[in-house]
Amino acid sequence: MATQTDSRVPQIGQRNKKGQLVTDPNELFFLSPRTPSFLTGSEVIREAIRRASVDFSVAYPITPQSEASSLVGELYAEGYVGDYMRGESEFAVMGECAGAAFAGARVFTTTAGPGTLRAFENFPMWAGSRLPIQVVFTVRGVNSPLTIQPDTLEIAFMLETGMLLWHAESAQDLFDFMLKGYYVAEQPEVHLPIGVICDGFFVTHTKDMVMMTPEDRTLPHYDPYRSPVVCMDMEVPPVRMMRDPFVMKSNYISYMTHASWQLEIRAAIERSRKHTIPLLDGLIEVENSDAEIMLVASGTAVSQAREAIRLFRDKGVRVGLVKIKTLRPFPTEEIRKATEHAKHIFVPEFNVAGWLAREIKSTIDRNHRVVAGPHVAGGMTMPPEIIVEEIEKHMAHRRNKELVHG
Amino acid sequence: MKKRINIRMSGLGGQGVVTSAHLMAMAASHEGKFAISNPFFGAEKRMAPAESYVRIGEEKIYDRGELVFPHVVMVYHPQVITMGKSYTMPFYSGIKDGGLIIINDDIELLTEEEKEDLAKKKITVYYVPATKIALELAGTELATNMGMLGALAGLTHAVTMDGLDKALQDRFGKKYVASGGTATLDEAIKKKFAKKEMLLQKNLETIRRTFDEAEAFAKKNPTFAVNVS
Amino acid sequence: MYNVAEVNAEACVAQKGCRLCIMYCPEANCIQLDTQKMKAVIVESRCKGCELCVVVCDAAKHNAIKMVAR
Amino acid sequence: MANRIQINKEFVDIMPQDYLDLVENGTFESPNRGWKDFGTATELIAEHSLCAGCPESIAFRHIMASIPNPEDTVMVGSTGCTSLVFPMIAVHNIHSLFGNQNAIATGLKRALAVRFPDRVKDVIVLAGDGATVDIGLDMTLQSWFRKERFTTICFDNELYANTGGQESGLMQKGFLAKMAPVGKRFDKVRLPEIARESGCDYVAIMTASKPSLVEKVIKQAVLIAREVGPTYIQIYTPCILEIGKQSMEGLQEMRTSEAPGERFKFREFISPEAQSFLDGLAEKKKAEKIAATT
Repeated sequence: MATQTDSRVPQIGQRNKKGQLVTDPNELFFLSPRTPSFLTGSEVIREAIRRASVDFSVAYPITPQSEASSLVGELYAEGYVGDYMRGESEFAVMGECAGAAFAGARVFTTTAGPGTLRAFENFPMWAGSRLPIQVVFTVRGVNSPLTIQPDTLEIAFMLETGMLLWHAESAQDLFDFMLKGYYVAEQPEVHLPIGVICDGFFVTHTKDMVMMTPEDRTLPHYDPYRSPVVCMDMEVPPVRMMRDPFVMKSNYISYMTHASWQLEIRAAIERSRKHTIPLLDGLIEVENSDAEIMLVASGTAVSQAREAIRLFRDKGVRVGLVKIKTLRPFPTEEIRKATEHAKHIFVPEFNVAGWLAREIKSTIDRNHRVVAGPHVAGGMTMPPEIIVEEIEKHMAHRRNKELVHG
Repeated sequence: MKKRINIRMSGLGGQGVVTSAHLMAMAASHEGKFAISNPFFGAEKRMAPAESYVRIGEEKIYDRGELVFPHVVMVYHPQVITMGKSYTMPFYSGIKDGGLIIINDDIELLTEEEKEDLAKKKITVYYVPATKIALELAGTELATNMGMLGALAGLTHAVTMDGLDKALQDRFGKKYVASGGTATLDEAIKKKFAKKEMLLQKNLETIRRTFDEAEAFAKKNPTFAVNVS
Repeated sequence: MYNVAEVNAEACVAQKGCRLCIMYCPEANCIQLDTQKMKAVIVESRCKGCELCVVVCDAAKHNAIKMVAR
Repeated sequence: MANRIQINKEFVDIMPQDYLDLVENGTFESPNRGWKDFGTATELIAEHSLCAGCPESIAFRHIMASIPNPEDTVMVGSTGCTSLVFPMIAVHNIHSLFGNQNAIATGLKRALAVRFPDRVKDVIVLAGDGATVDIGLDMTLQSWFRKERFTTICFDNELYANTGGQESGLMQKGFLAKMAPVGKRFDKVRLPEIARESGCDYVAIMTASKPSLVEKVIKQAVLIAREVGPTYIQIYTPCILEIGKQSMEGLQEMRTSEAPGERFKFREFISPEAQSFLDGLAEKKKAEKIAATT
């Protein structure tokens, strides 16, 4: 077995060709000094990749991720990324990423909206092939007529692909999720693709303060020989894989194989919890858990909810918040517990479908407490004032109903 | 809620409204304040409506996206008002009571109806001929945004001259990654001045002029205060 | 019941360098060369009965292979 | 790098017999491997479930016998009849989706180059005509435009065999097929010519009727892809089932189609760069031979 350490790959404590110190992940995440930097989300993507020892990255332009993938290209020119190319379409890009991941490389790409959907067939293939590729989805509208505005509908399509899905609230989340995402996704018992999602423009094009790890420290390289499936580099002796390929066979062995493999992917998602919880300080974050009114949200909607809570606080109304960090694995138990005392649960979302509200409704008991909304869609922002107004309207309506019905 | 100032900058593509929002936020951030800036999310084209937003405050700011309820509305080009080249109608839609409007011109642009409406909301309207000053001091209308920033800082003291100076150094003094159109304009303005220092100095002079004038106006109008909530 | 190829060792000219059936068999390691006897041998469990070996052998007028029922 | 393919001694007693055979009698690391190993060596392809008499399996055997460095070769397939064979070959191989094989190979080849900068790692794509020319044409061509260093082999059976004989871009004009109920209305796509114009340094169109020719072409294509640029081979592997032939008629069908003036008459394009590379190889071989005899 060719599991010998490749002498070409610098190990922890050594420096890579750019002079970066290869650092133990936990040390990098928690002990490295952090310095504040005022950056756009796109720049944050570049900075995370600079520190991620990425072997291969594929780019294709689509608003709003184009800037980020161009910046990764600059990193390649500087020598921080092994190889980099412009693909021909998102479908091909994801294929190119898959090929590189099959070959044992750490891979990065990013896309958005229509690009995500064009590439779609690849994502369950990645998961089924256990390729720990990281893709940053800078979500935007997918509807016709053409839009380039932020809208989180595309996430609804991603939920059952078998990928890990983490939803960043801010540029800071984006930076941390990208680095920690590689660590979790590459664990042998997880080994799945990860989608780090950020809301297009609201994160990518907004300048915000981010606490950055040092530029001269980087994650250890990916070790493809820790993969639960064979890395396709002919370094491990080949084996004829099957006597009888499962494809296009209708027999119980084939059914069982496909069923158990799908369940295994889902089990691997669940097994990612134990690595994710300490790294992200839980799959959710809770504020004012004793409040009767709770807001449950992910992504930028969390930020807007935080501001709404401040406005309520000024009015003397206590409102709580559950921030969902990971959509897959879905923090079912955590949300149940955090909303136990809530009488009214509002789910603000940047899409018309209300997919997050649906997820929550199917998760908690007494789900009549869940109000799907407020919603904005098509790129509109959700001013905190509007959240407050919507909630007040709803509460007044409820009070009136109670009065009428005694 | 602790003090917060939300500024909406409306202009035309190529006038540097996005750059000004970033500069403003960078200046505030240099002064230890919290700030977030972002452009309007669209395919901006030269001379088409363009908008950007900056939020500055004393505690962490989460709010992002376009500003629906601003304290300050800045008009970088008269056509924002006269030709309705604005994302919202009227251009001051959503402005908070006691707010401030800064317009780049030296002639009256508002209708009687609009003036009445603004008076009811106790809005201060301040005219600054930023493009004229830019041409006079920097020799290019590309410094219009500098003039606008000076006026904004002079009126609100949301940031200091020192903060703006540092932000300018950040933006033009080192390698900066800008998207397509912005990068082209950056090149244009750099060519205008032989040296980077010259560019920085001329920009700063423009800011200083409008800052001083605006600060004097604020002193002379003691009733005026941006009602920062 | 199905047909498989069978080599008549007496008629097979593998010792003269003929490899036609081995070359054109679509199955891997189905027709082998017995290097002691220098004759082609059929691995019956791998033979799908396509008769291509018969075709090439007959075309060369060796007529050493025929299909037999198993 | 000798003897890379071996079994850990501790595991020998639990390894299946055919795996032991493969390691003992396979042709890994054999410098002059080729179709002549047939009959005496364990082939790098095992029992497969293609139809009796399928010319595709003949071609597959010839190719597996001819690739110059199987111990450092990774293959990429696509959906179709070949997916019934790939699980049974003894080199690492990837099936991902239908039509994206050249994109997969692009990432694969580049990542292998990043990981093994000082070693040869060959990548070979093998897919049907539907995958290569119809659904995957974009990725096929783009990989050639970009001069990606791998070999693309198209098993051209002029229809979609695995789904039941539908019209494909490489089907002949006028052919009556499913989804071409009144006959195919346009010409067979001229992919070899397109390949030449798209940046391939070596192009060949042929049938699998002559193992020695397949061997020569495959070796040239892989070596040129390794050192010069992309290469493309289109091999006629008729689907006897769908064109109404008997299992023993596949070879004759190939021979008929490669006759002078027929559509699979052997043609080859070699770019000047590839030619000078081949000349260099020939000279080297000659020198070695002379050195060996003196």
